[in-house]
Amino acid sequence: MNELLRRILFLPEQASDYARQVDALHYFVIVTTMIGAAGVFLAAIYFFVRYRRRSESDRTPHVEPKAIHEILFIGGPLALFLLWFAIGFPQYVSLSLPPDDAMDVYVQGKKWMWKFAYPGGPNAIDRLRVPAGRPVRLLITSRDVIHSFYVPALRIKMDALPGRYTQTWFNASRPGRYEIFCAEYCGLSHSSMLGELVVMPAADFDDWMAQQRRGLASAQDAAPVPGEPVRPASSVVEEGRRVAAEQGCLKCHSVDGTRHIGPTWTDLYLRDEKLASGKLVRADEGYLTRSMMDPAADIVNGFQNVMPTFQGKLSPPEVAAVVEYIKSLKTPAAGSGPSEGPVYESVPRK
Amino acid sequence: MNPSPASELQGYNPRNYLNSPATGLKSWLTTLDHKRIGVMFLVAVTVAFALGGFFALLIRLELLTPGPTIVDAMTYNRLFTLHGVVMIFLFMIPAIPSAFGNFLLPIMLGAKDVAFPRLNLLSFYLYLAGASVALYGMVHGGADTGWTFYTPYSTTTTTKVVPILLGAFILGFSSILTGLNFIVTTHTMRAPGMTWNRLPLFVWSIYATAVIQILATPVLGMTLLLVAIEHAFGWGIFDPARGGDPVLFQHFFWFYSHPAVYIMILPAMAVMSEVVCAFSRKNIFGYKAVAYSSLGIAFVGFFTWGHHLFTSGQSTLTGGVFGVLSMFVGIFTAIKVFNWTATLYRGSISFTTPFAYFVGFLFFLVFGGMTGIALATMSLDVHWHDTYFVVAHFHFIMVGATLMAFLAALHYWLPKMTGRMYPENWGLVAAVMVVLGFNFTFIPQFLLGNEGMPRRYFSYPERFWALNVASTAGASVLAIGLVIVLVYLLVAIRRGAVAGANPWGSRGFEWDTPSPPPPENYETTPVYTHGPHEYHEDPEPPRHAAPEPKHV
Amino acid sequence: MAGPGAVAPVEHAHASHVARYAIVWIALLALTFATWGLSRFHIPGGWGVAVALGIATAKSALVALFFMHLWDQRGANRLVLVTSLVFVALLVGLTLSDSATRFPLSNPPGSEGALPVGPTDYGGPPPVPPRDRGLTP
Amino acid sequence: MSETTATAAPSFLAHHFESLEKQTHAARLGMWLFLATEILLFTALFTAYAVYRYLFTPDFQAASRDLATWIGLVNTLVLVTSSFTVAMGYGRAVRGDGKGTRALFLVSVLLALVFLGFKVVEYSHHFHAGELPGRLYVSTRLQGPGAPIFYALYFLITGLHAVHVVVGMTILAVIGLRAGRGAYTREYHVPVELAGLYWHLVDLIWIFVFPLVYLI
Repeated sequence: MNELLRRILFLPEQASDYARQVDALHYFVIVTTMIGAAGVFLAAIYFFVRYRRRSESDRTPHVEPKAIHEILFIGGPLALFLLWFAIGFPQYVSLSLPPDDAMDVYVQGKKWMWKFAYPGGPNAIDRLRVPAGRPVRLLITSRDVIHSFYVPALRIKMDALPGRYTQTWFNASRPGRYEIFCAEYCGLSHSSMLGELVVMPAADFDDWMAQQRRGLASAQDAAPVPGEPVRPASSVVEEGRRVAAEQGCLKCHSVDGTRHIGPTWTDLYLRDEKLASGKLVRADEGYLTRSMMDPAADIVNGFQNVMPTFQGKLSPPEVAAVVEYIKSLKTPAAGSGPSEGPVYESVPRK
Repeated sequence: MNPSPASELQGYNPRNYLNSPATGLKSWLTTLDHKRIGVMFLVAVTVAFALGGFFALLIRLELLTPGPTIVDAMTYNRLFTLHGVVMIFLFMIPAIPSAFGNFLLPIMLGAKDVAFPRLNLLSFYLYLAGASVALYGMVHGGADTGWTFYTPYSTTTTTKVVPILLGAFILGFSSILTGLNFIVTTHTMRAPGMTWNRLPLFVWSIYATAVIQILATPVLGMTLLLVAIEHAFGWGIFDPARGGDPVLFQHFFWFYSHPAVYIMILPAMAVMSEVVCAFSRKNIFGYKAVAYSSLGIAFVGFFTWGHHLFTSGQSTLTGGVFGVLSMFVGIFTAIKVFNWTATLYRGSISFTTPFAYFVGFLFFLVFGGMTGIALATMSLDVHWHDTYFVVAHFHFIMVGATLMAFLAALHYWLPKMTGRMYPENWGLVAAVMVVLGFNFTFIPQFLLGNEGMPRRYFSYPERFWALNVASTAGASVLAIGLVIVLVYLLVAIRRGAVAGANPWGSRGFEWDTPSPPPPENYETTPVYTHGPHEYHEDPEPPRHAAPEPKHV
Repeated sequence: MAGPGAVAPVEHAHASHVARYAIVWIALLALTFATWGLSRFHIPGGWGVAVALGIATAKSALVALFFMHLWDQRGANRLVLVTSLVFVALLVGLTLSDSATRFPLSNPPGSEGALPVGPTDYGGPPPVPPRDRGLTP
Repeated sequence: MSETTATAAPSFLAHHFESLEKQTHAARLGMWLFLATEILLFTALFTAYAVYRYLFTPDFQAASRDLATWIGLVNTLVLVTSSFTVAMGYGRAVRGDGKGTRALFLVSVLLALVFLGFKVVEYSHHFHAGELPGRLYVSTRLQGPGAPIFYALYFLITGLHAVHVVVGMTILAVIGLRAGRGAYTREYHVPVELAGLYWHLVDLIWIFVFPLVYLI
């Protein structure tokens, strides 16, 4: 029954007990709505036919309601609606009361990516790994504008407010991969601000976590927590790559030459860029540094002014490292034509 | 003028507001006649509707495929913002009150004009000014914030958000002046015998709308101004980096914008209360229930704004208060739906175009209303919030219910406003297309929302594709239906058959005056002895027994 | 109505109005000094605010009732003012109640019960992992 | 009754009203509705003030103590007095004494100018001290995050109020001068009443601004 109704209503799979409870309320609401609406419409259709106009001179009686009619009109729906509320409210309250033994994960939304940080441990971009069968509390915040963390399969959603925290929690019941959406409009790539929730068997998760804690954090989607002692990077270029990944630069600037929200970094160094103002500028160290500090100053033609400033967010050595990293991204047969206009990322097609 | 009302009931009134006291553009632009102002509003909102509809079609075309289809993401973001701003501020809010309300309210009260004709004209020019400022913003880049202008996005975006905010601010004043005028008119301009319990239900609903316009719009005006100040000067009221609270903006915004939903739907209910009586030739079932439920909606509608903030970190306690209060606002709509349906009982139902729109309206209002209550059911809202389910829900109410009412009003009162009839067959064909096309557009969106597709998405995962195609297909049927309506109405205004004073046999009070009405509405001040839509007795002899008014 | 007999009551009403205006004015001045004086005592808790707003309400009631003649005019005008005040209370009350009862970390840093002011980059974990905060402030 | 008024003052009666009495009633009700919108316009600011004062109580108290309370006090007395003179002026108009109305209204306008003068003193002090809203705040006296917000709200509330004072005194001046020229009569003096209502509202709002901004 659950499965049938879920499919009829196009609901996504249910990844937690909470999702199943919400869906039960959903079915109840839909079924009662349909019954109520059918009652009204059948009565209306019967009246259409029975009391259709038969001649232009039809006479109609004066009909006044009795008090009981109006009381029924008010009482019936009110009772039903309050019943909906009475079921829905406790579910909503339970969402705001995470169990004491829940594992904390810090979630940070940022144009246009999700960053997940485990206390004292590793962090990851766009991929949230959690253990199955254990409660997880999310402390959600944002770096820039309001985002909203939404996992349809869990039926949970919570806004990410800049500069402050909101919380929600879930207990995913079985391993699997689920979509994470940003549900609050946040600008240009709002619809590409996607993430993935990976629910792992608890034992696998513990292994993964132990691995991360051991410092093998150079896994592809992970970067260390800021504020921790900086690990010696293998080289300045490697340090630049790490900073770029951590700061989300690579979210908009590709390193394989594909066109994206910002100009690609491949062969960017010493390329002649045509600016929106029509001027040509050579992408030397000065230009690259300036673009990080004051992105709005020199917009490359065909791109939008969407890059945040990194003034105060990057230390001078980090800036230098990123520049070195960009310089390293040179293909052997480097052309020097201006970069192409942007193509906005569509959702990856699996 | 011809003293015998019987002969006026035939044919076209030669001395009417369209040609007296003068014709020509200047006489229209400087008119103080509420009917002319109403007609000018009607033209303006129809143009706005066409513009908003054009944006809507572009949006649907873009969503035909995942990824970029016809525009890029930036253009798409601007399109849905402009669609929202134009449809809500330029069409939905003024559509029925400022156009039909202006035309009909004084006639239904037996008055010569609204209380403050100059303010009424000012309201129209403020509308034009606001629209111009907003259009300036649109032409010069537009805004990409969504019509909700959520901070801090709206205060940091580089697009031209300030002119659009100021445009909406000015439009707010237009709305306030109209509301103010209607309240004063209803209080002070009623003809002899027009007691509160004899007011046509149209007047009751428009009155309730005006109450909301007066009380809610100033808060929106201030809020938009604060956002504009924040965007231009960085004063930090809503800026989280300076200790400001972006959620406070949402409180302010929805304090207006939730009641604003009722500014949009109450006038639709106003129209439908008239249409259902006129086309079933029945008195309304439960006059007082329907009349007072309008005031109930206006009042309780102010207590529910927090249900837009269930996922924004609002406290559980406040959320619960808003959640339970939201359940009550649905009751008033339910009362109306039941009473309208019961009105059909033992009536004499004529299935003409306005009634066809009533049927569509009833369907959309029931499902739009019930899904609204479902959305206010807190845990369900957490899943549905900001998904296509919400989009489908409010389009069911706004387009479904309000647009149906707008079209019903156009058809029902066209003979009164122009003295001419529209072609009934075309009317029914278009009505069927509009209703079906609308369903095909938005029922898939309910399912998309269930499936989890967030709103304002430029691009989407492929599993949402099929439903999006269905929605776009439906939108095209809807658009064709609307174009048909526009074409035959334009033809009918010029060439339609002469309608006569009361082609429907309606006993609404506005049908007592000739079509089109004379500039002063009635030759003599009418005197009322009973309420509107009393069909159980034979039509009385003319009941304009009052002496000649003291001043002419 | 316009006869000579009608003048006297009008004159009389006017004289009493002047007296009434003067009394209200003196009361307003007195209340202004009162609220200023009381504010110098720094009444603890929320009571200082309550007293100040109470006096302000009394003053505005005087202005509305006598200077604005609501005392004499019944009906719709009074209803308009009262209705608008109901909605003032509604907006202030419910908005404030949300700020007062929401998850404390959802309030701006540096404010009551929320995080202390820190760097604007909240990438790392917050200083105090708030655990025991739920429904109540 | 209506017969008399209609013949006594036909030029005051618009064509679509039945009697002068109804017209007066309509004008008054319209004005009250307008005042209601004004109240709600300020309510948004007062709500923001309430919320931020709750959130940043110590900052707001400190910033409030920094203001020159005596200016607030004097301004309150000035505005209350001007309201009194306006009420008196209306009382003159009821008796058909247009010259008296003019004199009293002009006194009110002068008091309004005094009010604005003090505001200028106050504002220029804030400008020099760098106590300005939001990102313009450069004062070093108060460091908390609440201070710039306090000044943003301070300037918004008192600034919007000052705009109302300017509008109100313009209206008073125009109506007062018209009254002096005998434009109104004992039967028809609704514009005087409406101008007075507007001014009393300006006063009424200040009555709340004073304790909120200066005292608590």
